[in-house]
Amino acid sequence: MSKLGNERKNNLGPSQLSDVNQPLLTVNHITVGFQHNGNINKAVNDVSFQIKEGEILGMAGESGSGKTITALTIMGLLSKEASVLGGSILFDGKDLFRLKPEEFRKIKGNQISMIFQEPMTSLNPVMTVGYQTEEMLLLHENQLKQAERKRKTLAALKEAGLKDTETLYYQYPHQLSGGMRQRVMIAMAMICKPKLLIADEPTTALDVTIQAQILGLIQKMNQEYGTSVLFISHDLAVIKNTCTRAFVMQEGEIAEEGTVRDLFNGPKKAYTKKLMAAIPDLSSRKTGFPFSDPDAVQNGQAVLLSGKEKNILEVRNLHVFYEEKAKKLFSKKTRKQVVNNVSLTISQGEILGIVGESGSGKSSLAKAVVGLIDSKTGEVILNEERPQMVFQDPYGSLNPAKKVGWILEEPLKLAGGYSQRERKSKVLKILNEVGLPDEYTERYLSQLSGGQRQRVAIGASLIRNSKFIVLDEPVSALDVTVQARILELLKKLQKEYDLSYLFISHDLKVIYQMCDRVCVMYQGEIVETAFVEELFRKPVHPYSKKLLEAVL
Amino acid sequence: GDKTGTDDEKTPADDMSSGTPVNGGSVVVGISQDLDSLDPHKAVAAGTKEVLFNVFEGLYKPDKDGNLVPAVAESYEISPDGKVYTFKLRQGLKFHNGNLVTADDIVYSLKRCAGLLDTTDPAVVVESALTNVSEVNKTDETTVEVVLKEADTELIGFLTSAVIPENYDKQDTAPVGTGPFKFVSYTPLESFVVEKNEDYYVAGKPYLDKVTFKIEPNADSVIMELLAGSIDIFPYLTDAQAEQLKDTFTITEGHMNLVQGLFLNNKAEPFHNVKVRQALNYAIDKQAILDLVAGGKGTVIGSNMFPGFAKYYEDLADKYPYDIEKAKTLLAEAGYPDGFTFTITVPSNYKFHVDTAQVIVEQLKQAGITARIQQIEWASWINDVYVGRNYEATIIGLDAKLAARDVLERYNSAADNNFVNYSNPQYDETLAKAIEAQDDAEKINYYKKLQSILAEDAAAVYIQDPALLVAVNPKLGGYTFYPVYVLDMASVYFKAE
Amino acid sequence: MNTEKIHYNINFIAGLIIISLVLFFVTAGIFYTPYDPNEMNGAIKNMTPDFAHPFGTDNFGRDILSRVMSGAGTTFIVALSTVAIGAVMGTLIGAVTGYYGGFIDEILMRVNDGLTSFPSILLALVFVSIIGPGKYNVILALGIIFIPSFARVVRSEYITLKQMDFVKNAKLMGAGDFRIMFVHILPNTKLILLSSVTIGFNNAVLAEAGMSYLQLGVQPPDASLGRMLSEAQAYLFNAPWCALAPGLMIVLTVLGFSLLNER
Amino acid sequence: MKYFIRKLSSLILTLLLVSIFLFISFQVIPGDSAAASLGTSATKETVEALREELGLNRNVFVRYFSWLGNALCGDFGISAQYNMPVSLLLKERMPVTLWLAVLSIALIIIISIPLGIQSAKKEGGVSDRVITFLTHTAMAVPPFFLGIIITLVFGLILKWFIPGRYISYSENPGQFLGYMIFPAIAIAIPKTAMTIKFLRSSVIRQLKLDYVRTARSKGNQENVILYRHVLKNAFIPVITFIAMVIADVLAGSIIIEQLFSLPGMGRMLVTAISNRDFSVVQAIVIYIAAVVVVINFLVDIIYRCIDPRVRV
Ligand SMILES: Nc1ncnc2c1ncn2[C@@H]1O[C@H](COP(=O)(O)OP(=O)(O)OP(=O)(O)O)[C@@H](O)[C@H]1O
Ligand SMILES: Nc1ncnc2c1ncn2[C@@H]1O[C@H](COP(=O)(O)OP(=O)(O)OP(=O)(O)O)[C@@H](O)[C@H]1O
Ligand SMILES: [Mg+2]
Ligand SMILES: [Mg+2]
Repeated sequence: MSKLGNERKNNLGPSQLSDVNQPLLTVNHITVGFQHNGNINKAVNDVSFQIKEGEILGMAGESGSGKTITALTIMGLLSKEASVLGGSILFDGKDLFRLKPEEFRKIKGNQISMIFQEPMTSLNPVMTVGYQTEEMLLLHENQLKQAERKRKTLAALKEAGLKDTETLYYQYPHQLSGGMRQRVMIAMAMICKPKLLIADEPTTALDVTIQAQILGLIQKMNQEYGTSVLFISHDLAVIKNTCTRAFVMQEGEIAEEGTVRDLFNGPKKAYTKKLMAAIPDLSSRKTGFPFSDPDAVQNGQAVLLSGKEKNILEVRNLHVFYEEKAKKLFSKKTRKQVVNNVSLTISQGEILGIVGESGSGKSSLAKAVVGLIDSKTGEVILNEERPQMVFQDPYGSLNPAKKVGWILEEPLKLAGGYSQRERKSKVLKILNEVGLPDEYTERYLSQLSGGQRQRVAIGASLIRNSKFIVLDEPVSALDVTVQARILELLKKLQKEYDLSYLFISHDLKVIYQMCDRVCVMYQGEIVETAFVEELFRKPVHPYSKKLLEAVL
Repeated sequence: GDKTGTDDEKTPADDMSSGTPVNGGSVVVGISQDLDSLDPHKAVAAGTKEVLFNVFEGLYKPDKDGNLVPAVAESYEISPDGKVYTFKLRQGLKFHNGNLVTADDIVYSLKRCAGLLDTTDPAVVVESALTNVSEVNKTDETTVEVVLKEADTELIGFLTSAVIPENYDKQDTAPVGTGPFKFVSYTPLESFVVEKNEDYYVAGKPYLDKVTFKIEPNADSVIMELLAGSIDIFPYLTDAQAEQLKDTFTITEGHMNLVQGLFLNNKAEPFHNVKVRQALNYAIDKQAILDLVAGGKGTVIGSNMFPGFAKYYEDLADKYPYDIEKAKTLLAEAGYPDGFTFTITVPSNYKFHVDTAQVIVEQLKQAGITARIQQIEWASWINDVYVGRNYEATIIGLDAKLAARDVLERYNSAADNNFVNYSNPQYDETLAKAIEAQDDAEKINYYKKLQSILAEDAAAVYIQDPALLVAVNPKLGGYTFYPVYVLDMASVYFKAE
Repeated sequence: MNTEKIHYNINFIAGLIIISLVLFFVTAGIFYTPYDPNEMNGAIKNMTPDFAHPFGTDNFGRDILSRVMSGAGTTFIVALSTVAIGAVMGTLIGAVTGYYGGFIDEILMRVNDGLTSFPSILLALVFVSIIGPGKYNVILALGIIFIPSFARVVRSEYITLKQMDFVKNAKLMGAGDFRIMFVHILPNTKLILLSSVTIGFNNAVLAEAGMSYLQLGVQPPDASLGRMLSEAQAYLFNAPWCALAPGLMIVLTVLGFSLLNER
Repeated sequence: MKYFIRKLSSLILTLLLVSIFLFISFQVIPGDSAAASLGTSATKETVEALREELGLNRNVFVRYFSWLGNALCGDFGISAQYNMPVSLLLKERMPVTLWLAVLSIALIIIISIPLGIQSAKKEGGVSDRVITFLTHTAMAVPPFFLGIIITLVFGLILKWFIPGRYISYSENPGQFLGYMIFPAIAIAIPKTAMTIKFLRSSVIRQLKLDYVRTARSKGNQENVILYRHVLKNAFIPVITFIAMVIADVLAGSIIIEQLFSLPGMGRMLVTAISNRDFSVVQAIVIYIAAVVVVINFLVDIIYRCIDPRVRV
């Protein structure tokens, strides 16, 4: 990793609000660039901020605006391709760029730790979850006895909202759902009670109830141990609830900063205003907020559906199970049922939402529906030969050895019937529609931000106009502006081509905005299916109630 | 198994015999081939026979001058008609197992070699000369009589075959003989170990207590081991190796007693044409071959006889001097004015022959002849070339017993081992006369004539009798060259300090 | 900071230079050699390198430089085609077995095992017996001998990679098995495959020398690097330079190639 | 258990296949043990007689099945050349090859892992450059050169061992191993170079993955990351490679055994092939095939252990 931040500017950060608390972290004019065909793209440009002890600082911003890169720069974890072009970072009075690697290493994990944005790929695939978490203790609290370590690990996992931690301890990342992995990351980052926690989109894969629990946990740590937090999120509502101060990034620079209240009430910069305006609101649906307008349900929605005769998908009594590999060689494999007797239908042109607890089997259901899981029983009748799917983990589901352009072109090649020119122009079109510039065709996935990857995945699934698309948390990593744009695009295409979606999201606002009907999943079963308005107004199952309460 | 020889006029052992012999000590001798059988009657590889020479003896055995001297027998007589050989046994001779050698043992041994036993073991190699034996009789306890079908005065050269105890069936795992050394152990791929036979009838011999023949197929590791002192004696050094060892070892030079030649299939196009064969002889510069592959060592020959066999040797080395123009003329006469193309099949395990082939290919280019080299595995060579006679040309070295007949008989048109497919009625006739001849001078005359016929007919391109370079630990003395292919350890001794 | 990038460039450029030199050398060897590579001269046997013979002469007085120039071409053709056969067939087999698993895997892998355990000498003998001797059938024989190792390595890659979500995604997009195996997965094995190819190239050069002893391949007096190297073995002490030029050539080529493909 | 039985039956199938193929090969190649053992004293008649005696003239199927029948009873027949039961002959070669293999494999693993990792860790750095150059050179050096150089340096110059000396295991196990170490080095060097190269590529690929970043964020030492986190992942393709190497050395290194005058299986095999000593060849090849199959079977199991995602 390259360090070059020696030229210190004289003013110590832009923060005007200097109160009694000492700054724990001071970021001074850092600039980070990537070399691209000879010229340098600055992903982070002259960014400065401070985090005081015991403060939770929010960082919001457009997808691709440099949030993750900033965080990684603080952690000293930039990839080789990145180079720090200037600036300095002071942590606890120490200049991180000038620290010896060994000293810096000792700080990592112990004093500063980070929750990475992409939990799916950030865990070691060949190590048990338990070990990976416990490793933190091994490294930084090695006075602990083994039993004690395990106890602490299990406790931390539990605190992060994970259940059955005793089993979990011996499981491998691939056996976990997206949200579970994210919580493992969280547990891992918090277990040593660091002075500074950098949380990069820590709740993207979590349903509202657990999200609330995690946010509570962060706040608790903040209060009990004085942990400072750099809280990166595209979810402004979360930032509003969690942070006192926040800043907004745009194109690598800080667009605006201030107290949360100021930002939300009186955004000054145009971009911030746009951001605030784009917050999807349960009321943004045609007839306003359902809770205040009970009649809205009647309003054509039911009619629209009842008339539908043609089903694009019919699932009957679907069971999905995983073979758990035996711990010992040659001993019997065990089966774990994760989707239990699920039946549902989606009619042509319908968007069916699935919400549910993290780990309840949503992704498994989705994969089973499109035929990616063999170990299932029951019936799946799908009237589309080529269903498409946006995987919950966009990074893992796209070919790392290929460039974005190729990835987007591939579905067209497979569909056939397009000339090379047509393909190229379609690729550029969809790329623009998901909000990425043309030159991204030449990038590898590893050179994109989390949100950008997600958009590529969406683009790839949309490009061949499949009649049925499964979208597994498609916008979880997107900031509101981009999210709005994507949702609009999805809607537009759905209308234009009469597409059907199976739309999985933990974000009820998005669900509300997008879906016609919603299934609520809980522990592998669909506990409730209802028209979206109906559900929001009058949830029946206790879990549904809990979910909706958490939003309000 | 392509080496052996004759007698050796240069007596290179002179410097070796200096120093006073001391009794005792053990010596490691490197040999390059594993033994093919411990049963002396089954062994065919020359490399095996040279080792077994130390363990077994025949009725007679060769000495270093190429004479046959009494061994198990004390003396013999040939009947005037040349059909009955009568042997007198050496008294009190014992086998290694302590038993006395009886006339029965001898009858058994001879019958076994001649294929006259009631139950024959097909693995026993029957010498073609011995098929002439019609019966072997015990006259009394110390006399044995060999009766022939036809007169043959040279048979004694073939009666060097080992004498072994009658009805002893472990010959191929625990051989028992009468030689100067007793068998101790044999480990395949590793070694053959013998120890001193205390009862040996020659007084004072052998000197050494123990000899280990170490099987060492890799020429490069041999050098290492010689330099490290793990091997005391190693024959068949290459010229380059000898050069390298000359400071630390005594390098002695003898003859391999081989006829190395480019053998041509006389029945194959275009070699059925004598002019082509002669052309080849003119087109190959034998001295140049010696220079290039053997550092100039070795003796150029012109027919199928090695100079070491001086009595019968006819010097024909200058028969075909190197002369490209002549070669070209002959080729044109034969109808190949633009030359032709042929393949030389060489056994790949003999680097010496492969190297020779390389030089020949280059030389033949001058005469417009294109030769290609095809290396072939030894077993395939035996099968395809030697037995199958399915080849155009090959390079090999031919060895022979201590009998001129053995050397020349393979050109008899009916001979089993006439792998060159040579056929000349005049030759056959002359050979028959040679064998029958009672008078030595007459015999020699015929044999010399045979050589001339071969040379005239250019049955093959006879190249050389290669030099035999032996590295001997300077502490040792008595290493003796034989005109046949043997490694006589009985004469080797440690010199007194 | 940017030093890494410069390093890659240096590697690449160095590789390029080396390979160009080698190729130039080989191509030049087709049209011109300072001496006739097979011409013998007893007067200059085993001469140390000097102006007239920059790499010395061998035990037949042949110019080593000329022999390397003419031999390198043969060696490259043999080694490259051998590796090509091994890599292509091996990748094919490895991909199919790794990707499908099950019965096909079991059968093909056992055949593979059989082939691995079969002594190459014997295989070579069988080859000559069946297709007869010929200069380039060594390529076929060696190629076949090289298949199992490639197949094994590729298979292991496929076993891991086929589990990945991107493969599942490709399936959804309608990519056929063949396309998934060779268009989607294969590029991800690039790094490992390239290592195998480099290693294979090396082995092929040396194996070719071994094969020419067994009636297969280039027969003397024609030169090939492997042959020269193994012939030099006998003169390692007297004339070590005999090994130098062919050895250097092999090392340079392999080094050049792997520098080239290092990014 | 079912898995085990399946693997066992496929092992047997492989051995059967190999033995049939070998048998056919011996039909195809020129020469047989009769001609080979008679050498230049062979004539058509003597060869015929010996063939008859050795049973080489019997019907092909009869011969194969009688061999098979005996082999199934553990009797691999008598060596045509050595006139000894094959099993006895091989029993003495086995420890040589086995120990040679064990030593060289140990060397390969001990050397290649740290060097491969070191080289990948400092990709493009000086140590990487040096290691890369050395590995490529080592790979390009033919084994016999290495053998000669090792003998020269350690045997003749340093006198750490006496070239050509071989002390059998039964004689003195300690000295036996002492003499084995040098040939083992000669075998190990090129293979180590290959393993390094392989491991390096694999580690470099892994180092680009996100989980490494996570491991760094925890404050792991770079070496710990490499050995604890990366190695296991990176080893997946390398294990296959090492398995091939192991099978290779267990089959006996012909050249090295010859150079160091070790009476091992490799040398035996070559000799037996050139003598057309069918039963010996058959036994050795069956042994090699069994080794290969078993090792590959173990590799599959190791995959399962290392990579939890893999279902083999
Ligand atoms: N290896 C790379 N090479 C080139 N550009 C890169 C690389 N990594 C990231 N970038 C670019 O840097 C910019 C900032 O990326 P970063 O990951 O910080 O975005 P982000 O703000 O975290 O976005 P998101 O909310 O989508 O995660 C993006 O435009 C991205 O394309
Ligand atoms: N490959 C697997 N092997 C074993 N168990 C698995 C595997 N994949 C998922 N599971 C288990 O199946 C259950 C459901 O997982 P799934 O990924 O379907 O959840 P989800 O509803 O998508 O959750 P999230 O919202 O967190 O993504 C979880 O308990 C998980 O541990
Ligand atoms: Mg990000
Ligand atoms: Mg999920």
